[in-house]
Parts: sequence; C-alpha cells; structure tokens
Amino acid sequence: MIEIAIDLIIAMGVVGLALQTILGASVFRAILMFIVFGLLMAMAWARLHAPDLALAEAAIGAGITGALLLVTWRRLQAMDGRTPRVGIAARAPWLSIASGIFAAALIVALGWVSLSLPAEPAAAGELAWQRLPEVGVSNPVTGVLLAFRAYDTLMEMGVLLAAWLGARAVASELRPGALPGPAHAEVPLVGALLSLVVPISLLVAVYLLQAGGSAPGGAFQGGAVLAAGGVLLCLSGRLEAAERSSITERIGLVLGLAVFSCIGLVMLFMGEPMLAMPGVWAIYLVETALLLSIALTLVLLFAAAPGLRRAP
Amino acid sequence: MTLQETIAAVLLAAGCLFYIAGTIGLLRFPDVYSRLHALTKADNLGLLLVASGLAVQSGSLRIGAVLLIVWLLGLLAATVSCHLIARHALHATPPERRP
Amino acid sequence: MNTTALIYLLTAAAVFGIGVHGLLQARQVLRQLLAINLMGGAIFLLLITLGGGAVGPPDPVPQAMVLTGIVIAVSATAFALALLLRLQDATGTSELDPNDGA
Amino acid sequence: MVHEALIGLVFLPLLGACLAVLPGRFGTRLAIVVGLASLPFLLLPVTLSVLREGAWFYTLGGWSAPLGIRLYVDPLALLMLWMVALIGGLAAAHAWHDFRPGTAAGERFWPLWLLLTAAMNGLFLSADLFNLYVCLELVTLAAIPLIAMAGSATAVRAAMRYLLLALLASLAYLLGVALLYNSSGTLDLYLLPDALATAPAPVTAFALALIGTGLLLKGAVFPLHVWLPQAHASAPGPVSAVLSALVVKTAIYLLYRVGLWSLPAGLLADGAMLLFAVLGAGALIYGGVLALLQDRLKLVIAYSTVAQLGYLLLALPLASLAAWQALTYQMLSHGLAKAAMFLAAANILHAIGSDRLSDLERLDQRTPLSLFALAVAGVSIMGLPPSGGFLAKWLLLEAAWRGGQWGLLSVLILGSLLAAAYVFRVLAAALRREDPSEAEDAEGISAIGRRQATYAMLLALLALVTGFAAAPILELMATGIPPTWGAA
Repeated sequence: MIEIAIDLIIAMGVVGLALQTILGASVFRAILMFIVFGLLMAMAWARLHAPDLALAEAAIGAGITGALLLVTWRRLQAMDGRTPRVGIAARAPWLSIASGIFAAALIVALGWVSLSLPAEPAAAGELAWQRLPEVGVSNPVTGVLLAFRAYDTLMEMGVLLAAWLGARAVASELRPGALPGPAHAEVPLVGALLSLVVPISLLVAVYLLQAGGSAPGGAFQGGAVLAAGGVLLCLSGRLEAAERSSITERIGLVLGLAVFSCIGLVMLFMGEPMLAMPGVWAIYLVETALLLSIALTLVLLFAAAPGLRRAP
Repeated sequence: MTLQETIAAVLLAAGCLFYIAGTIGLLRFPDVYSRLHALTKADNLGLLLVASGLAVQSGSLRIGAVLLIVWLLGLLAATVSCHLIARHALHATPPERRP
Repeated sequence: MNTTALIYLLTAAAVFGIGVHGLLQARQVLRQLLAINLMGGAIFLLLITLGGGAVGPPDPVPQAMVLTGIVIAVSATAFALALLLRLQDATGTSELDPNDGA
Repeated sequence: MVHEALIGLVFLPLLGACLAVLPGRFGTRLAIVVGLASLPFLLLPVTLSVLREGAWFYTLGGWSAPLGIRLYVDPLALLMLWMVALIGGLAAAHAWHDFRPGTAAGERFWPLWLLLTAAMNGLFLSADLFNLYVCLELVTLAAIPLIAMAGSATAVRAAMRYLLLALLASLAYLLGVALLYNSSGTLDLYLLPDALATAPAPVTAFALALIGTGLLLKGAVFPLHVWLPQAHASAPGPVSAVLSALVVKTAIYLLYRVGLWSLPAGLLADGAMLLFAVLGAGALIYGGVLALLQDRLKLVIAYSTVAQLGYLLLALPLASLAAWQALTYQMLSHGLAKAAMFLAAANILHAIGSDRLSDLERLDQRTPLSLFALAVAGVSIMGLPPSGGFLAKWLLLEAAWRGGQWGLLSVLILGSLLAAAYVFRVLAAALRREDPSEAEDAEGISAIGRRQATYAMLLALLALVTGFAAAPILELMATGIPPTWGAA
C-alpha cells in the first residue's frame, strides 16, 4: 500500500514537472524544472529496480545535461544582452490547440497500447540472464553493454565523439569574443570545496568503474561523476578554455573508441569473432578507456572549447 | 516492533518533520536570506536524523559509516552552495537596499 | 497487470505527450530541446517498465538500451546547444522562424 | 578473409576518424587512405562472396541473435555500400581541395566525414533495430555539423531545423522499437516476422506506424520534407552531394528493410505500401513543381531530390521483380546523378560567385566542364536514354504497365515531364547570351578547378554508364528481392 503511494507521488511529480518544463514562465525556470524532473526520474528508476539507470540519470540526465543547459542559457543571455523572451510564445492559437489535441490522442493511444503488453522480461532478456556466466561479470547490465551488445556501446562512443567534433566545428565559426569569458570572483569557500570534491569525484569514479562488474555502476556513471569534477574546475575558473586541444586531450577523446575497436580487431585476427572479449580484464580495460573518454568529452562540451588549460 | 525499529522510526519521523519545516520556510519566508536560513539549518539536521535512523535500522557499522559520509558531503555541499547563493544575492542588490 | 507497472506506463505516456506538445508549440530552441529530452525520458521509462521493472529485476537488455540512450541524448543535446550558440551568433536570435526556408 | 573485409567496412572509417582527430597533416591523410580509399578493395571480396554464395550473416562477438547483434549483407546492402564507397569517395576527392588536411577547416571536416562514412556503412549492414537507432543518430550527428560548416546564417538555421526534426524522428523510431521489442522479444530485423506472428496486432501496427513516421521524416518524404531543401542547398558542395545521394537514402533503405523484410504480409503491409505510393506520388509532383519555381540552382537540385525520392516509394504496391529492379536502380542512378549535379553546382558557385539562375548566363564558356556534368546528370534525372535514370524509369513504367496501374503510369509520366522542365530551365538559363562578347573560362584557369570539375564529370559519366552496363547489376538485384515479393 505504502509503495503504491510512493509510486503515485513520484509519478505525479514526474508528470507535474514535465508540464512545468514546457509551460515554465521563463526558459531559466523551465531548465530548473527539467533538472528536478531528472532527479525525480532517478527515484523512479530506483523504484523500478534499475539502480544502474538511477545513477546514470542523476549523473548524466539531470547533472551534466542540466549544467550544459544552464551554461548555454547564460551564454545566450550574455550574447544577446537581453533575457530570452518571457512566456511561452505560441505560434498560432489554432496550432497550439491542434498540438494539444494531437498530444492527448497520442497519450491515449500509447497508454492503451502499452497496457496491452506484458510487463515482463522478453526472450532476449531471458537469454541474457542465462548466458551471463559466460561473460564473467555478475552485473547483467554490464554484461549486455560490454559483451552481448558491445557493438552498440562502441557506436555510441562514436556518437559522443561526433557530438564533440560537431560542437567544435560550429563553435569555431563563432565571431571572435562571442562567447563570454567566465566571471568568477575568488570565493574562499569554493577553493576548500574543490580541494575535497574533485579528489572525491575521482575516487567515486574509480569505485563505480570497478563496482560495475558485480554491482550497479560502470564506465558511463563513473565517467559522468568524473566529468562533474571537471565541470566544477571549469566553473571555478581553475581550468580555462584553450584555443587548441593538446595532443593528450585528443588521445583522450578517441581513447575509448580506439581501445574498444582495437581489442575487437585483435580478436578478429586471432580467429575469434569480432568484439569477442578475451576475458574480464579486457572488459575492465575497455571500461577504463571509455570512462576517460566520456569524462573528457563531457567536460570539453561543457566548456564549449577545443581544449582546456590550467588557469594562471 | 523491536526497540531498534522503534528508535529508527522515531529518528526518521523526526527527520521528516525537519524537512517539512525547512520546506515551509522555503515557501513562506519573504527573502533569499531567511529562506536559505530555513533551508540549510532544518535540512542538514533533517538529513542527519534520517541518516541516523537508517543506520540504526540497518544495524550495520559499514552502512552507518557510509551514511555518515553521505551526511558530511551533504553538509559540505549545502554550506558552499548556500554561501554562493547568498553572495550572489548580496551582489545583485544595490548597496542602499541591502539588509 | 501490477499496479506499479500501470502507474509508470501511464506516466510514460503522459510525459511523452507533454513532450510532443511542448516541441510542437515552443518557439525557442532551448525549450524545444527540453521537450525532446522529456520525450526521450518517457521512452526510457516505458522500456524499463515494460521490461518488468515493476515486479523485480527488469530485463537487462532494455536497461542497457536506456543507458546507451541516455548517453546519446546528452551527446545530441550538447551538440544542439553548441549549434544554438552559433545560431544566436549568426542570426541574432535563438528562435527559428517557422515561416522561413520551408 | 571475407569476414575481415566486412568488419573493415565499418571499423576502418571509424579508426580513420580517431586518427584524423589526432593533430597533424600526416594523420589526416593516412586516415583518408585507411578509412575511405580502402572501401572499394574491402567491398570486392564481399561482393564476390555474395555473388557466389548469396546473402549471409555475421554474428558479432559470437553472441547469436536474439541476444547479440548480427550484420547482414545481401545485394541491396551491397548496392548501398558501393554507393558510399564510390559517391562518397568522389565527393571526398572534391572536398580534399576545399578542406585540405592540415588546415583548420580540414582538421574539423575529415573526422566528421569519416564518422559519417562509418555510420552509413554500419547502418547498411546492421540487422538489429536498436543498433540501427544508434547508427541513425551517428549519421545525423556527423552530417549536421558538416552543413553548419558552410558558415552562412541560412546554413546554420537549416542545420538547426534539420537537427530538431531528426531528433524527433529518431525518438519516434525508438518508441516504435521499444514497443516492438516488448511485443516480439527480439530486436533482430530478420527474426521479427516470425516473432511478430504471435504478437498483438494493434501493438504491431502502432509501433510500425511510429517507426514509419520517424523514417519518413528522416527520409524527407513529402509532406515531411520541409527541412530538406534549405539544408541540402546551403551545405558545402561535397556535403550536399552525400546528403542527397546517401544520407536521405539511409532512411529510405531502413523503410525498405522494415517494410519489406520484417513486416508480416497481410492487410497492414498492403495498406502501408499504398500509403507510401500516395506519398511518393505527392513528392514527385510537389517536388517537381517547386523545383520549377526556384531561382537558385542548388535549391532546384534540392527540390529535385524531394521529387526523385518519390520514385523510391511510388512502386512499392507493385511488388514485382521488375518493380524491385527499378527501385534499386533508381536508388543508384539518382545517387550518382544527384551527387554529380551538386558537385557541378558547387563548382559553378565557386567559379562565378553565385548560383542564382539569373546570373548563370554563358556557362558554356565560363564553366564548360561543370555545365557538361550538370547536363549529363540532368539527362539521367529526366530519364532520357541512354542513362541509368532512363533504365530505372523505364523499368518502373513497364512494371506499372504490366500491373495495369494506369494512375501510377500517369504520375510517372507527369513526374518525368516536370523533371525535364526544371532541368531544361536550368540549362536554358546557363546557355543564355545577353552580352555578345566572349567570356573567359573561369574554371579551367586553376588546376584545382579543373580537378574538381573532373570529379563531377566522373559521377555524371557513371550515371550515364549505368544505362549501358546494367545487366549484371540488375541480375544481382534480382537475387536480392525481398522475401515478401519473391513469392509474388
């Protein structure tokens, strides 16, 4: 009974926050609502027995995405010189009504269709549980990500790399000085916080990585936590944008993709199938490379810069 | 209900009470500073009570230690963010209107 | 059907619809991106709930799909935000005029 | 050996992208050789094996489907892969001069181009619905920055619009896949028909409608084409070429895969095919009329893409061998001709500084090679003999005639007339002589201009040659006819 009540509270909160996100009076408010939406989604994941996702949602969905949205909003404001238009500017009254009706119809159809499906693991999922011992890790999600569907994970690293390459390509076309520089006054407390939080984020990232084999965690969650430490360093002005990326940064960006592909190719030329993992050590090696690439890419995307350097 | 469970329940309930008080303060107080005051004070204590309630309930020293770290980190984050928000609010108001 | 699953399936459907509505009627690109992210979240919720998350450990395959999806969503959002800055820089506005270029 | 070659088609461009990210001119050059120039050599053994043994699967990681992900290579996939290798290769050769390795622009351009190539190859080979989603996103996220790199405000606006709609389309696709996974228990395209036989029909219909809508939006099928003309017209030349020749085709290709390979035959399939045909007819006529009304060369070519994509859907209800050969041949000949046109248009734009039709006079003197390429490619687009386009359209007409589809027949003829009108309108504008004095050859002056004109010319000639050397390709395509049509 109490569990149903908790579910209801979470569900109502999620729906309410989603509404607030699209109706929020200002863009800033809408972004805040979206961040809280992400946090509440993390609770929904926990309730749905998916702690891996709860971690990922809190760290990536709410944390990194939220930071990206907020920093972009601030940059847009500084470029614009005025606040983005207040209130939801509807295109035409009839369009708003039509889209409302369409959305409502979609909700009914989707709700009806999904309720007619069995809410239980599918055939592929059953197989994943059965064949997990062959992989050598006990967290099934890690097994799927790094063994059964490793190809997805590899392509996904390509997507992350493309996002950074794309962001760099369009950002370098910006008029010189278009992006406002950071405006931080030195606050003593922040230094104290950083000296604690950044090492802790590294520690947590390493913990999540090694825990990922048997417990919730893994390269993505760890990478996002490490990236959060980097974001803090950028925000406080400890790291600042550089015009070019250093060779270390470039290697770091492609490390995940390159190590993953190369292990796959080595196995292929040893007569094994492509992307077969030679052992649990290989999974951890790949995950370490993924973690470093994810963290670095996310920090660089946040800084909207080709590279970073230590502030003088 | 064993003694352990009773203590845990009391601690959890007390923690929730503090959270509710903090939230009411956030919603009802007039300006940034008093809101922050309500929020940080009440919530930090609330977090401590909830964490100790959970620690008692689990009865494990290891989980208790982890919860202690959670509380300390929460405290740290709340302190710094509260300080930054107050600082920002102070700089955003012109000197003659500052409290 | 288990009540928890029912609750979250309806939540997912509602959030998806809200996202569609937000995307169709918002003018600022930032708001449209928020709406797209809401829709993504709704799909992820649907996947996990249908995968049996309401009753026990859910199907690991959709969980891995959602993890991949979350990373793709943050990548797409990050690139879209960079492009948005460029849009503001090149056109002086962070909105797309519905009447041009079509 | 043939397995290694197949894997190389995806992984060499991917590793090339990694290499191109590293600094220095040498890395980028090596990356282009490894990732792009190698593709035809990798494709040769794969093609031979398909010719000898027919279509085959490759199981990644040794985890058999439905648990793992499979690659599938069949004649249709081969056709698309060859198009990526040839059209992408010639467009890359064209881009080499504008985005030289070692320059700042080249450093930004090549990693994205290589990722786009890897993503398209991955997409054409993948047999897994969710993996296809990842590939689709990679295609989108690699292609859109290339549009924005043109730098103009129009290009940035077009890129933003494209991105938002492409993300919406991916989400519709993903939602459909989520529902299908739960109702059928598998993500494998080729296990789906059996698995769907027992699934509840309304769920299947709804999921497929979502997938279809997403793909129609990504494929810019009328009336969901609004993002395409500006995006394709404002991109840099070689990017426009691959966008029109390859990137939109990825969605159409997936539409074929889902519609013709995974959909259980029956009422649903028939209805969907009829809808596609109606949309295709709309695209053909609407795109043709709008192409006729544009006053910029690149916009004419872009609207022509909207129209020509219509052919790819129009013949779906015919479900015959001739129709299948016509569709695949249209895929190939349109790709070649359209890429040639966009490269030629880029050369003209570069040489005379404008692509307004009113500024195009006397192109036969100013940019003779590019104009010739444009005209030859135009012959294929119009469907005049002896081009590849002619053969594709002829096969379509024949299939429609045999099927007794008079409505379809008249739409086909109207479409060809419209294509003739807009191509002739461009050529007439280019051959005008308002000023009797001789103009000088603006293109032949520089070696780069000559070389860039040659790449456009090569593509146009290929579009022409496919009209002669069709028999082996058509035979191969006949062996790859979709299972639902093979019985017909």
